[in-house]
Amino acid sequence: MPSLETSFCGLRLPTPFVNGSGTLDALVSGTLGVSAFVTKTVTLNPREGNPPPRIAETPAGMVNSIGLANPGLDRFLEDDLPRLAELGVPIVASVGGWSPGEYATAVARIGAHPAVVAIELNVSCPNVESGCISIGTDPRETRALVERCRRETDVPVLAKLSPSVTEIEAIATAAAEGGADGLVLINTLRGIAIDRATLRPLLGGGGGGLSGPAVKPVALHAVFHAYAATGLPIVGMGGVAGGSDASEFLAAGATLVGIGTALFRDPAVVARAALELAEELERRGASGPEDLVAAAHPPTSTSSRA
Amino acid sequence: MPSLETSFCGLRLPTPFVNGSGTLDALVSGTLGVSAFVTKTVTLNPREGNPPPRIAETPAGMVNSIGLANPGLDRFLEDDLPRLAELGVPIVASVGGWSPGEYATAVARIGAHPAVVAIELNVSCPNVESGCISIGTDPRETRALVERCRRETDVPVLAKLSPSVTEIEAIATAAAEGGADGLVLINTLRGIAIDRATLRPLLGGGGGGLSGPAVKPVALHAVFHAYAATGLPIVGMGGVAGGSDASEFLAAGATLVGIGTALFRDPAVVARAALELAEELERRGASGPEDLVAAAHPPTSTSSRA
Amino acid sequence: MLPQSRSLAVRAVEACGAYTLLRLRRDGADAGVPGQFFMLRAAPAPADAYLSRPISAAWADDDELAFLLDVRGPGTRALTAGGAVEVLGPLGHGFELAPGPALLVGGGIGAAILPWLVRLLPEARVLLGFRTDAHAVCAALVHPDATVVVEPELVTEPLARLLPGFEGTVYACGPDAMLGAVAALAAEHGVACQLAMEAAMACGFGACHGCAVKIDGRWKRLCVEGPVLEASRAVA
Amino acid sequence: MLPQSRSLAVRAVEACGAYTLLRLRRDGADAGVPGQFFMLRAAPAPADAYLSRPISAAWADDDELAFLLDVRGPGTRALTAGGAVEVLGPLGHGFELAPGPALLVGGGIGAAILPWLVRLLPEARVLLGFRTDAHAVCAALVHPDATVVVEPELVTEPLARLLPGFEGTVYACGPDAMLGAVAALAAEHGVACQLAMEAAMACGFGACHGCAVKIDGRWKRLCVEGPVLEASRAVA
Ligand SMILES: Cc1cc2nc3c(=O)[nH]c(=O)nc-3n(C[C@H](O)[C@H](O)[C@H](O)COP(=O)(O)OP(=O)(O)OC[C@H]3O[C@@H](n4cnc5c(N)ncnc54)[C@H](O)[C@@H]3O)c2cc1C
Ligand SMILES: Cc1cc2nc3c(=O)[nH]c(=O)nc-3n(C[C@H](O)[C@H](O)[C@H](O)COP(=O)(O)OP(=O)(O)OC[C@H]3O[C@@H](n4cnc5c(N)ncnc54)[C@H](O)[C@@H]3O)c2cc1C
Ligand SMILES: Cc1cc2nc3c(=O)[nH]c(=O)nc-3n(C[C@H](O)[C@H](O)[C@H](O)COP(=O)(O)O)c2cc1C
Ligand SMILES: Cc1cc2nc3c(=O)[nH]c(=O)nc-3n(C[C@H](O)[C@H](O)[C@H](O)COP(=O)(O)O)c2cc1C
Ligand code: FES
Ligand code: FES
Repeated sequence: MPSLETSFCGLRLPTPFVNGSGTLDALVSGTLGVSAFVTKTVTLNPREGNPPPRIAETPAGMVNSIGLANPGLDRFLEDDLPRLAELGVPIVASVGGWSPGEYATAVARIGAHPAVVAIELNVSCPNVESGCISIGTDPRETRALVERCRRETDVPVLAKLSPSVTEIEAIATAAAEGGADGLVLINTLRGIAIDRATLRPLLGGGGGGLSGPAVKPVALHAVFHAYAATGLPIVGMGGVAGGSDASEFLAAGATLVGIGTALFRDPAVVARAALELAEELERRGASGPEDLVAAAHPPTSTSSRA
Repeated sequence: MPSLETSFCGLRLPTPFVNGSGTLDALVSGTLGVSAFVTKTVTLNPREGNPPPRIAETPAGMVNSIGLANPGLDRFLEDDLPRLAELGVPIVASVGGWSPGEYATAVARIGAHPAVVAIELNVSCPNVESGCISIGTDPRETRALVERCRRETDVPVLAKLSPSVTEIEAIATAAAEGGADGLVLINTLRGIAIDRATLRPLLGGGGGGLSGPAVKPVALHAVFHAYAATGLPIVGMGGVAGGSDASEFLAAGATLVGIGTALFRDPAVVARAALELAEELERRGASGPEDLVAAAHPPTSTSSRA
Repeated sequence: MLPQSRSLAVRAVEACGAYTLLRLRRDGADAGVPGQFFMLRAAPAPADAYLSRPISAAWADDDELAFLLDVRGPGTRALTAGGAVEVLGPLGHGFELAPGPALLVGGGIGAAILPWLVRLLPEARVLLGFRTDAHAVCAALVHPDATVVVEPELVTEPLARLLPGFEGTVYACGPDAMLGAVAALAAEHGVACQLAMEAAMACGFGACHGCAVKIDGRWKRLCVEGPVLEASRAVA
Repeated sequence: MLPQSRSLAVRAVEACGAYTLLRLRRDGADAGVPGQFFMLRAAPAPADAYLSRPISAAWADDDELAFLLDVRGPGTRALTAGGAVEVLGPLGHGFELAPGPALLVGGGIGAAILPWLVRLLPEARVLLGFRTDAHAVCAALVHPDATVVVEPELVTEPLARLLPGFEGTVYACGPDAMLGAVAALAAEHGVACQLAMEAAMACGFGACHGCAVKIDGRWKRLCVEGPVLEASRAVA
């Protein structure tokens, strides 16, 4: 069977599969087979998150309004990160904030930890009133934020983008201009659920974010166009639930593939998807996942990749 | 059982259920129970549409790349409209174009026909390279287009909006400022499908639009916020497949409810949804669908509605 | 105008070589004519197939409606699970039976459409081509005396031998490439030819414009114009 | 750290008054302890329920794992269709059996968790409250001598009569309002109390942060901290 080894931003990983930020707590369940563990988004101050209900099932997916529940930067660095470092997989830390200064502080302090191999800037969380999401909908703010954070650390800096924008190309390009080493997309789509009994908004946080297989066509669209616009290495996600989803994301331009919601219903999904991808590579006579990257793009548009 | 009669922009309709533009050909299959028939988008010149494949199934939905196949304005007026007028339901004509002038011509000529009770401006089709969709992503262009078309006819003018924008409120507000009598949302989400065999884009048109139950949370979000921003009467759609979906859209702020993709798999869906809605109204002791409109909004934010 | 959708019970699901025979209790349902099709969907609905699937009836008895399936993906797989089947149809235009001799040509799962046609044209010559012997097993359902070829031999080879001097109608169903070759041969010999074509379909009744095929030189809806077409309309 | 998901065959699906008893072939699966829970999902997956559902085991025998279901929506409905069931668990923290007398209190489908606990605490007094007689039918599964009340009487009424002078532990499961009342009564009488709580859950293993409940005065994950909690932690 072909190896699934993959290079991404200078890292060598045994498979292209990672988790989506906020969809796996490796300290509770173990790493479930991901090749690098992506933390839930960490903010400067601790956050309890939004009041329940926080989740609602939707056709082939779910909407969530967690509200970035996290222990805050200090406790993350003191308690969580040292324990995560012992799990034996590289750590990608996701950070969020309400001002460029908050991001920069988190990037500098987390990026200094030896277990952290990359930092993901979450500029796309739909479940907090301001901050993250508003930055990620504005090319100028996105560029400035990435620029500032890029200076704070030596590890690769990735920008995690929202699909709920008019032109993903513009935001992706801005992140690239700001010096992003890679992109992560997609975060959840803005969506809501209505309580059928009361006819009021169902989620405690009001709005929410849609994820799961339902969003896959939107995610592939975003990856395809962000890749075409920037040529940056991409962590593609949004509805991945098996090996053939993964090859579609690779073909659209992703180098790594993230799994989120599908983990909730099947914690064995990462291992299964890896096996299925390996089998598919073998069928295709491919030597590794990288053979599939950007296969859906016309040969001429393939930009140089790191 | 309570009556489902509903007022919308001065029309009285027997039920709130209409079809989505481009998802029913009443001349082939009959009206399948809709209270008003919405035509496929008509453009100035005839269009064959995009090369196949034009559709791909996705989790709880589909992506399509039809490319506005239609007979063009002249043949629509000569052949289709007279036959549609004989079906005994009011006609809502959807029009699209590549310039405000093209829209204006179509609005003037179609709006003059006595069977046409409203005109829908499709500024949100993802399956043509320019025109429609680019107008509907820019508040200024949207306002100007609606203003111009509003002057061309006496029948209500509705703006059909895309959810694939950063801020639906801004586009909805622009349409309202331009004089739109109502809004229709959502059109399909931008999405693509990858051919698992060739790893190339599957649809003949390249990109596509996602519809079906998968998009319901995004559609409810768009309706909710467009209503909060404008208070205009809304035709809500996106994933409706039954009576309880309909009440969710009413609660989010819609007055009429459109059904598209669900018709493809079940042509009896409109009749069933109407029955289910009537039963639900009875359970709630409601006197009609209008009792549910905007139920999800805080009482204070309810703007005046036409 | 549109037939009502019906939920029909399953009488049997039987392997037929590489294909699967799905036999439904007809229960008075309208069966139409050979070449028309039905939109089928398993009930309860499977999680991995949202839309119905267009399938032609293999035959209709008084009490049975039978379909021969090439199980390729989630929609056809769910149809063979043994639950009830939602059936919408008959839809589209079937074969128009012409007087005179008939030559029936089937390629692969295209043979599925022929058993019923054979009952109406018992004198017809039948030529069938398959990819493998396992696929060819279904030939027995079509006609005991069918000429059956298996790749690398193509069904157009026996057809080419029969056409010279043939005065009648060719009725063909199979993959696009085969239909193109059949139509070319028929045209070459001045023989009338009807093709039962395929396209991806979301609705089957003209609503989605998804089933575009070049007909009369333009993209048109196969479910409205076909699926059976005069060969001259399909190959411009 | 996480147990492996297993596909278990269905032995029987039986009506039990207004509830449904789902009996799976245990097949060596780890059953955990009473109060722990499992994420269950029908196989093949239904079209209208994407996520698994958290359900506590009603009991575990050598060869059986049983669940008592209140069929409310598509997820539980699909579990009763008779196909296989994907089972992930045991998850979370169950009851901690304390020495001394035990009082078991169940409200509605909260009774589902008690049959197994009764086996480990055969001397326990059992109080059950239900909405209707049809719901109360399941009391027989819990304990032959259970005190059963039906609305308008509430289960807290017999509980209030028993608590004065009771020196032992109350184990309770039921709707939030009932648990709040039970906890208040227990606190009033200085009696130890464990509550098995519910919340909407997407994963059941700490991944989604969806199951937030006020614990120790803050929103915490019920699947990680509970679902069984010391009453003092749950009501701040
Ligand atoms: C009028 C008509 C009559 C027909 N009659 C019959 C009949 O009698 N018997 C019969 O068996 N068939 C018949 N067909 C064909 C049948 O409709 C299709 O084979 C069927 O819809 C396939 O459904 P499925 O669920 O098996 O596979 P699908 O999932 O729909 O996939 C079909 C094929 O496309 C591929 N595919 C799907 N998605 C992708 C993707 N993203 N990338 C790459 N490939 C993809 C699959 O791998 C598979 O090979 C007929 C079609 C028409 C139009
Ligand atoms: C630890 C734990 C143990 C449990 N043990 C058991 C047990 O032993 N037995 C048992 O029966 N249950 C148990 N439950 C509860 C069970 O998990 C839920 O009842 C179940 O998930 C419901 O799934 P469903 O598919 O039936 O309904 P769902 O579709 O999930 O709906 C549940 C309820 O919410 C309503 N609902 C869903 N969506 C909406 C909406 N948009 N608007 C308004 N209302 C909505 C439905 O109408 C229904 O009443 C337990 C829960 C937990 C957390
Ligand atoms: C419950 C939940 C919590 C999430 N939390 C975060 C988060 O903290 N930070 C972040 O960047 N993305 C977060 N996401 C988004 C996921 O990482 C992922 O981008 C998205 O869910 C799409 O992938 P999927 O369809 O595989 O879930 C969250 C998603 C879910 C469902
Ligand atoms: C095959 C197809 C064709 C469509 N054609 C049009 C169109 O011509 N004009 C338009 O405004 N919307 C068009 N739409 C969008 C629908 O009217 C509707 O807005 C969308 O599909 C969401 O509703 P649904 O989820 O119920 O399908 C089309 C949708 C589909 C699926
Ligand atoms: S299948 Fe929908 S128009 Fe033909
Ligand atoms: S259910 Fe997902 S964290 Fe508890």
